[in-house]
Amino acid sequence: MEEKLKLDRKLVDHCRNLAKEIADGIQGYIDENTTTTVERTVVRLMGIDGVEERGIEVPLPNIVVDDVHEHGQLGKGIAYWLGNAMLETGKSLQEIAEAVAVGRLSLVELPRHNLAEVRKVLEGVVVEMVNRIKKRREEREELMNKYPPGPQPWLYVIVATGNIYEDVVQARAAARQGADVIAVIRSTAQSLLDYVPYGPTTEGFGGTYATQANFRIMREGLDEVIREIGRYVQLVNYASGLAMPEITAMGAMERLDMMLNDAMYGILFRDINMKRTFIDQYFSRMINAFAGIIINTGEDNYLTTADAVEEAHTVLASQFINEELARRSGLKPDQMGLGHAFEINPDIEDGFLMEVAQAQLIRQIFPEAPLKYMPPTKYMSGDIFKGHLMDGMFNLVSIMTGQSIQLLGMLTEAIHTPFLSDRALSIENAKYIFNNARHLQEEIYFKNDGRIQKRADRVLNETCQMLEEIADKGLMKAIEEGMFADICRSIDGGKGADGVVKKGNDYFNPFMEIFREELGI
Amino acid sequence: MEEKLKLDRKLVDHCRNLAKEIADGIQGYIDENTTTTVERTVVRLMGIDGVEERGIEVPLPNIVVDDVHEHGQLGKGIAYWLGNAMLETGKSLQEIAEAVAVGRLSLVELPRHNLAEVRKVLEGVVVEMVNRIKKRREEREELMNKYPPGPQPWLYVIVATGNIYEDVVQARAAARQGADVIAVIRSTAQSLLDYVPYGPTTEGFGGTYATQANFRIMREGLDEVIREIGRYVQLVNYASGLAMPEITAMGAMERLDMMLNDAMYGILFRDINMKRTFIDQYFSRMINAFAGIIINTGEDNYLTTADAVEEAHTVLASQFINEELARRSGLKPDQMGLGHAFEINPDIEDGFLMEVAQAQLIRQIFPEAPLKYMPPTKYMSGDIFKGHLMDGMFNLVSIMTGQSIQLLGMLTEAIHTPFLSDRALSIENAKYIFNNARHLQEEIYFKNDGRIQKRADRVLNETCQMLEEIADKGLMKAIEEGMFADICRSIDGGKGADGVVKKGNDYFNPFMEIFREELGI
Amino acid sequence: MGENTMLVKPYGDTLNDGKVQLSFTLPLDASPEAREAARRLANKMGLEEVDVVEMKELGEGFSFFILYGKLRHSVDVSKIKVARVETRTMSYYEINEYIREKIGRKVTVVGACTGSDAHTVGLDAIMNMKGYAGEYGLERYPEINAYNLGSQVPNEELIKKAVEVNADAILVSQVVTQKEIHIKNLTELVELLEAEGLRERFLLIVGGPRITHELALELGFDAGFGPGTIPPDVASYIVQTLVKRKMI
Amino acid sequence: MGENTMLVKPYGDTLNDGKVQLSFTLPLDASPEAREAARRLANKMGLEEVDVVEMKELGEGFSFFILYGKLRHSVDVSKIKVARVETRTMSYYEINEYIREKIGRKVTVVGACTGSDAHTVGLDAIMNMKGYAGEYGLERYPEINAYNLGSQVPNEELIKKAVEVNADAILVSQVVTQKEIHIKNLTELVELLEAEGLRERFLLIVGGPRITHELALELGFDAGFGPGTIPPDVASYIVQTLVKRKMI
Ligand code: B12
Ligand code: B12
Ligand SMILES: Cc1ncc(COP(=O)(O)O)c(C=O)c1O
Ligand SMILES: Cc1ncc(COP(=O)(O)O)c(C=O)c1O
Repeated sequence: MEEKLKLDRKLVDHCRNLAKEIADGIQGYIDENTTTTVERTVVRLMGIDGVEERGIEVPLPNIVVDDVHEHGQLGKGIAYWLGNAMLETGKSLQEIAEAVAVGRLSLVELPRHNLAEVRKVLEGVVVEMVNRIKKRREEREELMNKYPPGPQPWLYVIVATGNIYEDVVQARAAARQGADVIAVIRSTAQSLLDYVPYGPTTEGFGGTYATQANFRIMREGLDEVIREIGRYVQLVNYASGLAMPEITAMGAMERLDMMLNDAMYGILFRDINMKRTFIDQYFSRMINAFAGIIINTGEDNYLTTADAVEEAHTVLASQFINEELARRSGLKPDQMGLGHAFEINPDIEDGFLMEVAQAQLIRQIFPEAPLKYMPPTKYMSGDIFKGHLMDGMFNLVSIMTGQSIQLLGMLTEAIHTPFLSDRALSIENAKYIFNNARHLQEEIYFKNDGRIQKRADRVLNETCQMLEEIADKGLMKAIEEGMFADICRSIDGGKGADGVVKKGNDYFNPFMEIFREELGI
Repeated sequence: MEEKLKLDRKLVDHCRNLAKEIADGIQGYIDENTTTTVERTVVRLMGIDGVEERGIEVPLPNIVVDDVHEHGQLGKGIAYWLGNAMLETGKSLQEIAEAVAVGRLSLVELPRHNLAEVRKVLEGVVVEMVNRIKKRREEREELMNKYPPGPQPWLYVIVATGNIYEDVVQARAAARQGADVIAVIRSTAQSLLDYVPYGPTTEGFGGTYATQANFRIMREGLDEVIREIGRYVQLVNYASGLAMPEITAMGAMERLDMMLNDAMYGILFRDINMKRTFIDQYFSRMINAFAGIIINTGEDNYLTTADAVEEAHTVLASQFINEELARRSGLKPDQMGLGHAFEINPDIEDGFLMEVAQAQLIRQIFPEAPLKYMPPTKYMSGDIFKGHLMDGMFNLVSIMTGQSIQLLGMLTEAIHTPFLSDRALSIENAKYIFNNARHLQEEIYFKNDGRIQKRADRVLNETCQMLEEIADKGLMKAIEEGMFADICRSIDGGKGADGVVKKGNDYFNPFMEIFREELGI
Repeated sequence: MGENTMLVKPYGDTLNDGKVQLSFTLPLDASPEAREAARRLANKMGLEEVDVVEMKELGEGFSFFILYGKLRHSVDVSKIKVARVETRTMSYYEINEYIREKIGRKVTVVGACTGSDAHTVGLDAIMNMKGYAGEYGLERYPEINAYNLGSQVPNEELIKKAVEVNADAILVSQVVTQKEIHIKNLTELVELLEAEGLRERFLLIVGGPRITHELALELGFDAGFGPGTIPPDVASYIVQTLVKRKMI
Repeated sequence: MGENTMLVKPYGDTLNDGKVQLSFTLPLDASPEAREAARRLANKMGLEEVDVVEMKELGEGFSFFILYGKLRHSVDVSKIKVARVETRTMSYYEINEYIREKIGRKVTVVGACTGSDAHTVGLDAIMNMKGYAGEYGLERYPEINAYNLGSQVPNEELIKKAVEVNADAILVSQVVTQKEIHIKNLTELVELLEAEGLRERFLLIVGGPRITHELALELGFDAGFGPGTIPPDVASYIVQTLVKRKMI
């Protein structure tokens, strides 16, 4: 890739160093704590699944973890308690969980074996899951070899009917129309649920619940079409919210290909406690790293509340931080789908130039990242004709600047979640623009010291300043002060704070150990 | 303007020289002949107007000219006969014409005075008209000073209801929406009429008849809005076809601002005799030159029958010829609205790059011309959403390459002549793109020896070859062989051949004399 | 039809030509029969001379259609009366002056995005310091006490706060309208207020991209504000109505 | 409703949700009343839960509206039978072979854009040497004599030529459809042929962007071809039908 913007490389390096400093500022915290959802993830990775009817359906992982948490004993890690119960009862983990669910067993009440024994008894289960995830990864590689994905920018569309079976129909149709990536949007409320719903679901609201069964149903539906059309179609879901790493684990088991997994989205946009979120994202992203899943970050969201011209640097600053945190979880650059967006007011003179500047800037700074470029949303209106055109300009900027993952804009963005035909028109839009301007990127240069270069320089400079300020005061303080997306969140406020648990000296998490090892962290 | 394409300037000069050679090849013919419509134009310029009911309404200029033509005496020029009649009868020209119309007078039967006397008696009438046209020109300049037109590319839209009163409503609405230029499309059949209809008309087909009354009604309707919105809005009509110079004269009298006035369109697309057309365009364009009217040429039409990738050079070749012929009529470069079009199949890879190449090529070769850029039409379909997007890409190429007059594409191009709302959406489209990418042209460069430059070079080379071939065989022969638009027309075929008249040695046309003098031809 | 009847029809390029564009998807593979089905549906809608200008296969047994036709129906606009917010929008300075002169005390407003709605941008546009479209938000008004409770606020909590701070007006924002959830949320709020005998105590105002004043009245609110609303529209309505209704 | 009834409705994102998009202009200034007029018109069309998502003032007393709604109507597709050209499209080589074998003489066709229509591209696509979409045009077929009369040919002249060259088939192209002019032109051609007792002598074929086979039959033609037609579609139809009808 040619460097079309004459960026000050020293500034870029400086930003990366600042991001390291910033990450260091929270790393200690991450290392010292675990959370209820991290432990539930361990339970799931051990193969425990299912629900117990208690008025509402409560997932076994919640029951098992709560059983220990209520006794203040989660600091040892749930793995210890489960292994201990195996040693003690001789039963399978699933049987143990079911026994806990019906109240026939309480894990902390059993006699305690030492960690070495526990480690030993769990070995088989752990290796089995690690192999299962590896196998999914290989499966993906094989399928991608056999049915190569389309060229980048990949056409990424969402389905959001609320009903998994209806979603499958829409997703398959989209795949046939040319979509490369399908994201199943979640029901509005799900990110605030401190558990993962169970089984196939048909009644989501503005989206469909992320459940393991739904993942499987959609994966199968798409795999069938992949074979017919000879092109691999990637599947995406959302792992932000209170159950972040659990959902990631489910995705790893069911061969999802991408996962929304930002380090700060839940804090800012769902008012989830920040400590909780930082801890959760660390483990969650480790799973994604190991499973070969691309993460999508959510910086685009900043521009739905903040102004895209004034606050462009906050996106870049956050990307540097997200990159550094992802790196610490073992994610490789080619798994970092850093998010940004085309959200400048369409009525601004030369707004198109500024969008080009921003997209090119980010492309150059993260040359290996599969950047995820988000469409205009805020300035979309009931005028679907103008909207379709804005989406076209967005597509053009993408092909001009070499973006990787193109979340397609919908002409009806301001009206409803996408109809089947809206999606088809969007796919047609992107295919037309991408093909018709395929090599435009190679053909054009930007004027030295022109509007585009100056704009990019300015954003980079402001990013640097912002990162300096954050490094200075610490990330948590920065969020408290509303430095991202104009949103303030207090350090101890937000949902899920009570799920944060201080690790004991003897904390045990066999998966984290293996992933760390395999990923070379 | 920067020269972004590294064109071989010698080739360009060579093309211009070839165009001169080609024009020389037909100039003798033009100089030696006149036509019935040229003479009718003289009649009109002398202030004669009106119709005589003869089953259908026959315009007085036709009656007067036919009266002389039937006697084989048109070679002296109708002006002579009219002046002679004035001297002889002492009546006004209008009275004379009316007398001829009712058969009370035959011009050729009157005793003949000498040319000096005739010239003298006509002087007043001629000067009056020349001043009237000058005044129109000044009026335009004043209005444009007071109500400055919008920035280029100008938004040019058509109205085509068939009813002048309905057209006015649509035109005024378009002006308010932001249109800079309004063209009133003519009824399908008009170009084949060997006269100009009379009075306000309400029943055109796919367009509204060009009549002097209609011109006036529309001009007044627009002038009113101009004062309200504080922006000058230009008015356009069509002067191709059998009555070409007459319509031009009417336009000059009614302060039209642009006139479709191609040198070859009628030949190719309306099967009008080529000699007739070459003679007519010479005088017609002289009037436009004098009246300060911008002409629009019709090379865009070639690409509705021929392929825009293969035949791009025919457009450029024709532009060189049109330019040279226009120059000979006294048109200044800033009056030469040379036409070209965005007609490449949208499904071609890198088609956008080729469109950029072509538009930039033409911009560089004709730096002073108010280029008229025509929208996609051939590949527009019932898919109005894709069509709107194609129109957007067309607008983008225009602002990227500095085009001057933008005939806006309509999303319903493949369906019907524009609805009020179609036009509004088109204007919105252009305003958005032009503003949002306002200075893109200044910001980008094309790669040396890249796809864009190579494409432009190739088109220029092919143009040169084509012009060489035409210079070699003569323009008329070239047209016979179908070198333009894949259409063959024989030298003596086509409509209106019988209207060509050999000038006598004593041919007299006072307007041509004055225009030549004033224009320095 | 009365004397003042004024029938209007859609307009393409000639008065009363009735021209309408429509598009929809049918659960049918593309075929001449599917095209005919689309045409017949348009006929049922009252369209004549229907042109199915586009039929596009979408896969999985669906096809998309674009149609044009001439509508038979017309509507009598002389019969249409739509309620609108009648107050005159004053400027920031005028409003504060008006409060000082005619109310003589600060005006208190409480706002929230209620239910599961987390779209705060619209409400913030009206309430936040920095305001919207070049106009300050209510928080900035020296004579207004503004409390913005943010997103996903349960109706109960909103009412509690309004009582607590003795609010003059309650401002509700509703953006998500899927499955008519906004109607449900808004109706619930009115019912709760009525049940507690509090309805008359507050000016009850709702806003959002699909809200009209008409709809607001129907649901039992005092006023509704749609797209394009700026803070002074709302402030002017509040202060003038407080005075008019003698709620001061 | 019979046993085989198959009712379909428009589809947005859920079966039978009836979702439809429409747009039109009304001769009204933008106002809440105009918006309501748009909504009522949509109601008359059978739409429920109508959302007027856009109202844009166009000037001179007009406004443009974009709407979404749920259609009440459905259509029974089991009842729809549409005539189609039933012949199998053969290749260039097959067709020439078929003529040599089954007809044993050259086939003659005459084509024209009739009336005031000057759009020759469609007819040329079918007839010209160089053809269309990678397929040779009829002029190229060794076993076909093709005469392309070009644009704006009066019906009388077309018939004269067809008689003169003893044509097997007449090909008419009609692109302009404003004020239903194509219907007028096509009807006139059939009437002229019938008046002269020539109707049965030729296969009568029409094509154009708004032509369907169904419409062609209605107008008294033998076949109609719409957008996307390629030369072998037409040639196959002609030769197979000549054989079937024993017109050889
Ligand atoms: C920004 C945005 C978001 C942001 C919200 C950030 C935030 N803090 O607000 C984020 C990314 C978080 C988000 C999330 C979701 N969103 Co959202 N979002 C939008 C978007 C792009 C813009 C909305 C906006 O900010 N408009 C700008 C403001 C200024 O306009 P406004 O709200 O109309 O406000 C004006 C007036 O209406 C009025 N007004 C508004 N409120 C009030 C109140 C009072 C009292 C008054 C007087 C006036 C007033 O004044 C304002 C100024 O003029 C729209 C699409 C669009 N372009 O409209 C989708 C949209 C609203 N979202 C939608 C959906 C479905 C969601 C999700 C449910 C998706 C999901 N499954 O996860 C989530 C969950 C959110 C939730 N729980 O509510 C849908 C709603 C569909 C529908 N009709 O029901 C939309 C239309 C997008 C779509 N096509 O799918 N979203
Ligand atoms: C090219 C074109 C022109 C060219 C024509 C050049 C030429 N020699 O043909 C020029 C620039 C001269 C022109 C002029 C006009 N045009 Co024109 N033109 C078009 C355009 C852009 C493309 C048509 C085309 O070539 N399509 C490509 C061919 C391959 O497609 P097709 O015709 O559908 O043909 C296929 C099938 O239908 C079928 N088929 C067609 N004919 C036949 C015949 C047989 C026997 C068979 C078997 C099959 C068959 O097979 C073909 C191949 O698949 C259309 C807009 C559009 N995008 O459709 C407007 C359009 C058709 N024109 C239109 C108009 C109004 C005019 C004018 C009247 C405008 C004016 N007032 O001056 C003039 C006058 C023309 C006249 N007297 O008829 C309107 C018609 C509106 C309507 N529905 O009535 C259109 C739709 C544009 C618009 N929105 O206003 N036009
Ligand atoms: C990074 C990220 N995570 C998650 C979501 C989805 O929101 P929720 O977590 O509320 O389902 C988004 C929204 O676009 C996002 O950008
Ligand atoms: C140069 C030129 N003259 C005239 C016309 C209009 O056609 P007609 O002369 O048939 O009205 C066109 C059509 O676009 C044109 O390009």
